[in-house]
Amino acid sequence: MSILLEIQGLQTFYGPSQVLFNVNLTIQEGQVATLLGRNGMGKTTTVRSILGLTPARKGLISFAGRRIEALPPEQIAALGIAVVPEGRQIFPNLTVKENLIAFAANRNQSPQPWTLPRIYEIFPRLQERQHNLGNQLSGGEQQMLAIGRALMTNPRLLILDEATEGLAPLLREEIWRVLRLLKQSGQTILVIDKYVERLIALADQHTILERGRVVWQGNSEALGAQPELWKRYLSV
Amino acid sequence: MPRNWPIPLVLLGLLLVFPPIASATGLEFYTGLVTKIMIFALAASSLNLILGYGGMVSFGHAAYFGVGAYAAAILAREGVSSAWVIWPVAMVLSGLLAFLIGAICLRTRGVYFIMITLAFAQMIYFLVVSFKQYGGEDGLRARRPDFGLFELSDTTLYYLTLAVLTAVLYALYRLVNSRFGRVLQAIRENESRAATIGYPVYQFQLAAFVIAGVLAGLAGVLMAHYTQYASPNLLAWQQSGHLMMMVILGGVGQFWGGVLGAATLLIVEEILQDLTIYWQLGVGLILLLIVLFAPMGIAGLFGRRAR
Amino acid sequence: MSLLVIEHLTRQFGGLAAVNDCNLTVEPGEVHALIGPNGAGKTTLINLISGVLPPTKGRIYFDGHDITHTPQHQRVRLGLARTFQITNLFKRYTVLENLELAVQARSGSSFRFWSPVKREKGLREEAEQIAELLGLTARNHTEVAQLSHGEQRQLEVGLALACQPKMLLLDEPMAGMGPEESGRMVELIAKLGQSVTILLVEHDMDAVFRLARRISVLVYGQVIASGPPEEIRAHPDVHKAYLGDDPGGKHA
Amino acid sequence: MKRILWLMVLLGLAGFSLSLAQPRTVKIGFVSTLSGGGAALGIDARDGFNLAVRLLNNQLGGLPVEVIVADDQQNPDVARQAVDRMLKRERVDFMTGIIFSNILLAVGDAIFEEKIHYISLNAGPSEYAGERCNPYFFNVAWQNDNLHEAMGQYVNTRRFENVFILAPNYPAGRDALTGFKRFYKGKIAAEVYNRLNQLDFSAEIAQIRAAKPKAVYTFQPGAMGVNFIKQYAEAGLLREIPLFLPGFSADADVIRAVGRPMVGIYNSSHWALELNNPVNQRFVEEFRKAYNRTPTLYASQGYDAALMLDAAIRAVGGDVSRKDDLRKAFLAGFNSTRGPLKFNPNGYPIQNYYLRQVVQAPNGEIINRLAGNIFSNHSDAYVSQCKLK
Amino acid sequence: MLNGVQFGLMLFLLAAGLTLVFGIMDMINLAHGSLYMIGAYLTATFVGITGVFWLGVLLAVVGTALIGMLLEFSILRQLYRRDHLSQVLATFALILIINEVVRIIWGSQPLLLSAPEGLSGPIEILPGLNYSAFRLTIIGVGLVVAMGLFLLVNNTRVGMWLRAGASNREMAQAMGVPIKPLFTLLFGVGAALCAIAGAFLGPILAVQVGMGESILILAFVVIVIGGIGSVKGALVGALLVGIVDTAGRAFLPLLLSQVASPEVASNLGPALASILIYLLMAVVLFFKPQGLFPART
Ligand SMILES: Nc1ncnc2c1ncn2[C@@H]1O[C@H](COP(=O)(O)OP(=O)(O)OP(=O)(O)O)[C@@H](O)[C@H]1O
Ligand SMILES: Nc1ncnc2c1ncn2[C@@H]1O[C@H](COP(=O)(O)OP(=O)(O)OP(=O)(O)O)[C@@H](O)[C@H]1O
Ligand SMILES: CC(C)C[C@H](N)C(=O)O
Ligand SMILES: [Mg+2]
Ligand SMILES: [Mg+2]
Repeated sequence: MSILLEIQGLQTFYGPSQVLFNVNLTIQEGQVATLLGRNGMGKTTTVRSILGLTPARKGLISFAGRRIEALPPEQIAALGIAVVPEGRQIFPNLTVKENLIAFAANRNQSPQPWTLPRIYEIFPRLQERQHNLGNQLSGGEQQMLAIGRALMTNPRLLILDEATEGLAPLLREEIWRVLRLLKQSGQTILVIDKYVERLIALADQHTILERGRVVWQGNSEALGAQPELWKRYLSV
Repeated sequence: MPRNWPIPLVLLGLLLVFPPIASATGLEFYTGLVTKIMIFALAASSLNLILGYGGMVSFGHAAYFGVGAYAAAILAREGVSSAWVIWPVAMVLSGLLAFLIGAICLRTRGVYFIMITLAFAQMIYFLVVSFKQYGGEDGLRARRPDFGLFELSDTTLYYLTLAVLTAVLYALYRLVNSRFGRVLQAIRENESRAATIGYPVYQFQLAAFVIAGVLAGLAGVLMAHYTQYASPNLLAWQQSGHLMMMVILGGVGQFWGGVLGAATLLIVEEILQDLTIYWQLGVGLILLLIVLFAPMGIAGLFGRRAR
Repeated sequence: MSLLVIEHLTRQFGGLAAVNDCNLTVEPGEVHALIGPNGAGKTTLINLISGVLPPTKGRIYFDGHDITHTPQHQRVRLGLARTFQITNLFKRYTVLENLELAVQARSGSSFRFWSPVKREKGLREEAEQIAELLGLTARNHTEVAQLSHGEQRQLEVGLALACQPKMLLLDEPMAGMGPEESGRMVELIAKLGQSVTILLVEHDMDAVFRLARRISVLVYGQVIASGPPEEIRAHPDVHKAYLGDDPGGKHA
Repeated sequence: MKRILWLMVLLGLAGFSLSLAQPRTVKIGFVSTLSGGGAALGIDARDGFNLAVRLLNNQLGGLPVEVIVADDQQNPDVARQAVDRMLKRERVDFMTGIIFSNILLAVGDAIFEEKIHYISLNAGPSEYAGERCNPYFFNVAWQNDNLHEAMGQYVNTRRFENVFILAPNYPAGRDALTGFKRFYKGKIAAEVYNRLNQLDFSAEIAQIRAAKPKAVYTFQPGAMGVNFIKQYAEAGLLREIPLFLPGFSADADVIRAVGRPMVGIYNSSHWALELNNPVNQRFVEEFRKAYNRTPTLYASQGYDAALMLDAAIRAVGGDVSRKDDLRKAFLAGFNSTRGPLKFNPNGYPIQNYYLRQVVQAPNGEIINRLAGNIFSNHSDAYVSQCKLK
Repeated sequence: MLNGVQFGLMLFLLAAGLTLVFGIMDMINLAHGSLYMIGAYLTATFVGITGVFWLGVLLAVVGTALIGMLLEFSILRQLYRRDHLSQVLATFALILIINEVVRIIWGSQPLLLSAPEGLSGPIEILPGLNYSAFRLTIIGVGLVVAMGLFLLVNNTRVGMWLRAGASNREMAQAMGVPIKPLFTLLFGVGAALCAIAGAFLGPILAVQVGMGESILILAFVVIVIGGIGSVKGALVGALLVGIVDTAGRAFLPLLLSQVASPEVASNLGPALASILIYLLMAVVLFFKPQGLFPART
């Protein structure tokens, strides 16, 4: 297994205020990794730095052997990173179908890429609403669309930032099932979510952030065995 | 008065002594210029009320301005010479017009609002142009009215305008800090939330629209007195645009925005016109620099935060 | 007498009936949860009740009044206040200013053009009380845009509270909140539930089962079941359409 | 706020230095249309005026002259501001230059009230010819109706029935059709007014086609004329229905723009290139030399305006404060490009009106040729309503 | 009628560019009319130099597109993030600047531009009905461009990217869309459309300073009636406005003269005709506050 994403000494600022302090993170090809931490600890910011949306002020990020910390977001995306962003951010002025096909690609060179029919298969609701504009969807439907949109680019690294927010219980289960399938097919994933038990079952390695610093890193077994960690850093 | 109240007071003092000094030094022309600036300051401030404080980007504000001027001119033409009749009638008329137009236009939002206010202003423009008995495209001469108390010369008009501007600005200052003013600004900030906490958004907006219309009408009356003429240009869309430029330049939703914008734009135009026939190039460059480097307009440069 | 009665309410978006011949009653004093799959029409229903959208068909009665065609602001006057699924605040105002605005809306006419509103002590004091109730006092003078997501969600509820409503419509108040903040919100709602009638839309089943005295299940715009929590938990259709085998689940 | 104070101080200084202007020069305020669709007219008039001043050694009536030029952009408001500046700030002694009647009407009263003589070199509205005639107003060119009267007379004698007449809806446009109808006695197919500064005439051309007239008469000043004729030709109507024009819409400027389709068109004028008098010959020759183009009637009018001022200022011995004597001197007339020119009490001239035809000269150049005389010593129709002596 | 269509299609060319820039890039560009003017001036100049109409048009279109892109690159780019009012002020300033620059380069007299030789005459489209060949060409060009644009915006991925980028720039980038060059390009396309309109209206109207402003208002009316951001809306709106305006001017005075004296008719007629399009807009907005084809925003 080779390293797909490597972050070293990442420091990120919003204007004058520093949010990330020396974050290190390594994800192997085919692994599922998580970022954990309470509200406002810097999880989303880490993602934004990877994507080039809030570029790192210091530190290096390499993806598939290429330095990317100075690249513009569109080039990073083209290398094969896709995100299901916090707050969905679907395109309101594109139809559901357009939201899905506009960015379709096979950046992963996957033999069985995600296609429109496959997305509709897991989210039948999207097919029903396919000619509606993005902003005419309910909150949960928008969430499904955001997931579908990211899958359609067949990324080498899929990032899910609170992808289950606002989804009904049944659907939430569906998402976990899909993630398991993805993992089986070798997809590399970085997940942020609040359902820790689910994450332990799914992921290989975990990183806990506290005020922009990595305070713990380890595998599922270790995390599962240390409920005091949960209490301390995740207040569960 | 705002924190920096001494500045307006000093300015007021200077304006009070300006005409005698100007005529002593043979610069009566500038008394006229300052009168004009004050009239536009009044009109721009009225627009700033709805555009800046109310978030209603009206692209038809010249309509009320022009209707005020025309009301004055037409009444004068029909033999009404008392300002005590002309002023109220003109203000009521422009207010009424603002009410009708506002009532319809406030159904729309955003650019659609901009364009529908423009549409109504254009209709009024063309209507006025088609009234040949009142000059049509050529405009109408407007004799200065009779105030009873004093003769309306260039100088008394100057002081009258100064008095009106001061009074209106004070009233506006009270207004934007009153309950009404606060709601108006809250609606601009977040209309849907204002409605969900129980404000009848439409009524607030309409009320502000009418107040602005009345004040613009008043400015129009003064304009007619000043030029002794009512021209359809006063209602043309370029005029609305000019007023908008003043407000944006001065500072949208900044209390002194209208005044500063009117003064700056008119003075810059005046100076550059003297220097070169390509003066608009200069005006354009200055405007562009201001937008690029002073996002909150000139008033914003003085450090008061916009809301 | 029921506080809120919805009869044959329908809202059509083009060909889609987001709310479809829906009937629902809410009794005074109860915390009533409204659950259902994504896109079932919950938000649409809240929009209809609060007057953001006009219905295509049907009637809405509140506190004995037919409010089907009553404008939004008058519904607030009658005692019906709501929060938004997507935070909807006066972003560039401080917490207190937000609350004062809401208090002012309720206390006397706002068509007052002359006297400075800043001098009205009453408004300020009441706003401070609400902030205290929310536990936001420390943030009183912070611009809303700088609050954390959770704090904003709390202020969402605060604005509705400032209207002194008889009934609160809460649309996914917990969405996007971490466990800590969720916990605090559940407590707040529980406390409010003692004095105000609440209609709660929420996907967080923990919270729903903790708070609700009655639950209605909306599917394809229609209420398919309505009853006390145990009954709903056991309802086979509800399982199929909504709950799946969600354990209520622990989360981080 | 500080910035404003600062600006005001600056303004004050600027004004002060201006007020130190020296005496003994005549100041002429020349407000004209120098940009937009009517620019060609104003530019020709200005060039004519300047040419005359230059040939008079930069003096008028023996006094050194300062000509202050401003562009009115064919906009009454801009004109009002420019005039205001001329009167109040520059304190000019005479004014001239305005091309368009609506502009003149917007500023006239302000000028007369300051007791400044206005010498119109083009705009000749009927408003100032009749009851509202004014002792401070003179027109060196014509009354607006005149050229159209001449064309009406000519079309009448050619016995065209059913003429379609068209003009812009503004004072001079209305004067134009009034003038035409005063002498044309046949049937009018339709009388249509278009917008001033309109450039697309497809609607009007459609109307003409529908009305099936035997001839068309239209007055369209400046770029409007160019466009009308081009579009009329493009629509194929020029071959079907003859077009008659006043000299305004068929002079050298229009010919330059439209070219060959103009050939054959008849038009009326009070002036022509080949008028045989020394003043005109010098004018035409010097104008061609100075500006390298054929002068138009507007240029001749500008030239004449300067000559008229020259004569009157000379007559009062350079004392331009003697307003009454100045008026007498203006009325007495002067020697113009059209020969000796006399004025009616309303300030409008008494002169001949000619028929011209656009032809292709043997050298290939397309020019206007004198083709006859329509009126001799013709006055305007309003003079009897003017109470001035 | 045909005139209305022809005028409408020209308006469409302008309006389409405007609606693209406005609806898609969410940028109010008042200087759009100035690009139209530049297009006309360049056409006049290049036709003068080359002596071949079509070559002149081509050069002018390319030139205007380049100028447009340069503008975007140097100034407008900084305004995307600003509110609409700043954009209004900035682009208004650009109008003033461009007007004066054009005046300095070309003078304040209108330039002359004639229809190409072959098209300057009438042709018979129906027995007995002559119509200007040049205007017919305009109709053709307008229709072709309309089709092309419609396909580009609605049926291509580039179109989708543009729309996505307009509504959420950051997210579009995160999905891999190169927004900056794309927007510059789009702006160039808008400018090119302006140039086409300028090139073809030049021979009909006059090439002069200020030609952009009056028509700009009409273009705004068109896109608002049509619904901002919708190419189809711009087409329908433009045709409506073109036809209503031309028909109003041709028939209203006639109609009025049946009921009133020619004097009154001629006074009221043109005014009413001018009012008509604004009335049209007001009525459309009254019943459809988002325009006829509510755009997808
Ligand atoms: N645009 C911004 N400007 C300034 N500060 C910001 C901005 N966005 C986030 N922050 C701050 O950065 C810190 C980290 O935020 P981030 O969004 O990365 O947290 P998070 O771990 O994703 O939290 P959550 O679970 O609530 O999504 C927070 O303290 C937040 O207040
Ligand atoms: N403006 C609209 N135009 C068209 N369809 C709409 C519109 N608003 C909502 N819908 C549709 O109506 C249905 C109900 O939406 P609603 O937002 O009420 O769902 P919800 O129950 O709140 O779902 P969620 O739990 O995901 O928030 C959805 O299928 C949605 O796509
Ligand atoms: C001849 C035209 C150009 C001007 C016309 N005589 C007028 O007074 O307006
Ligand atoms: Mg986050
Ligand atoms: Mg919802």
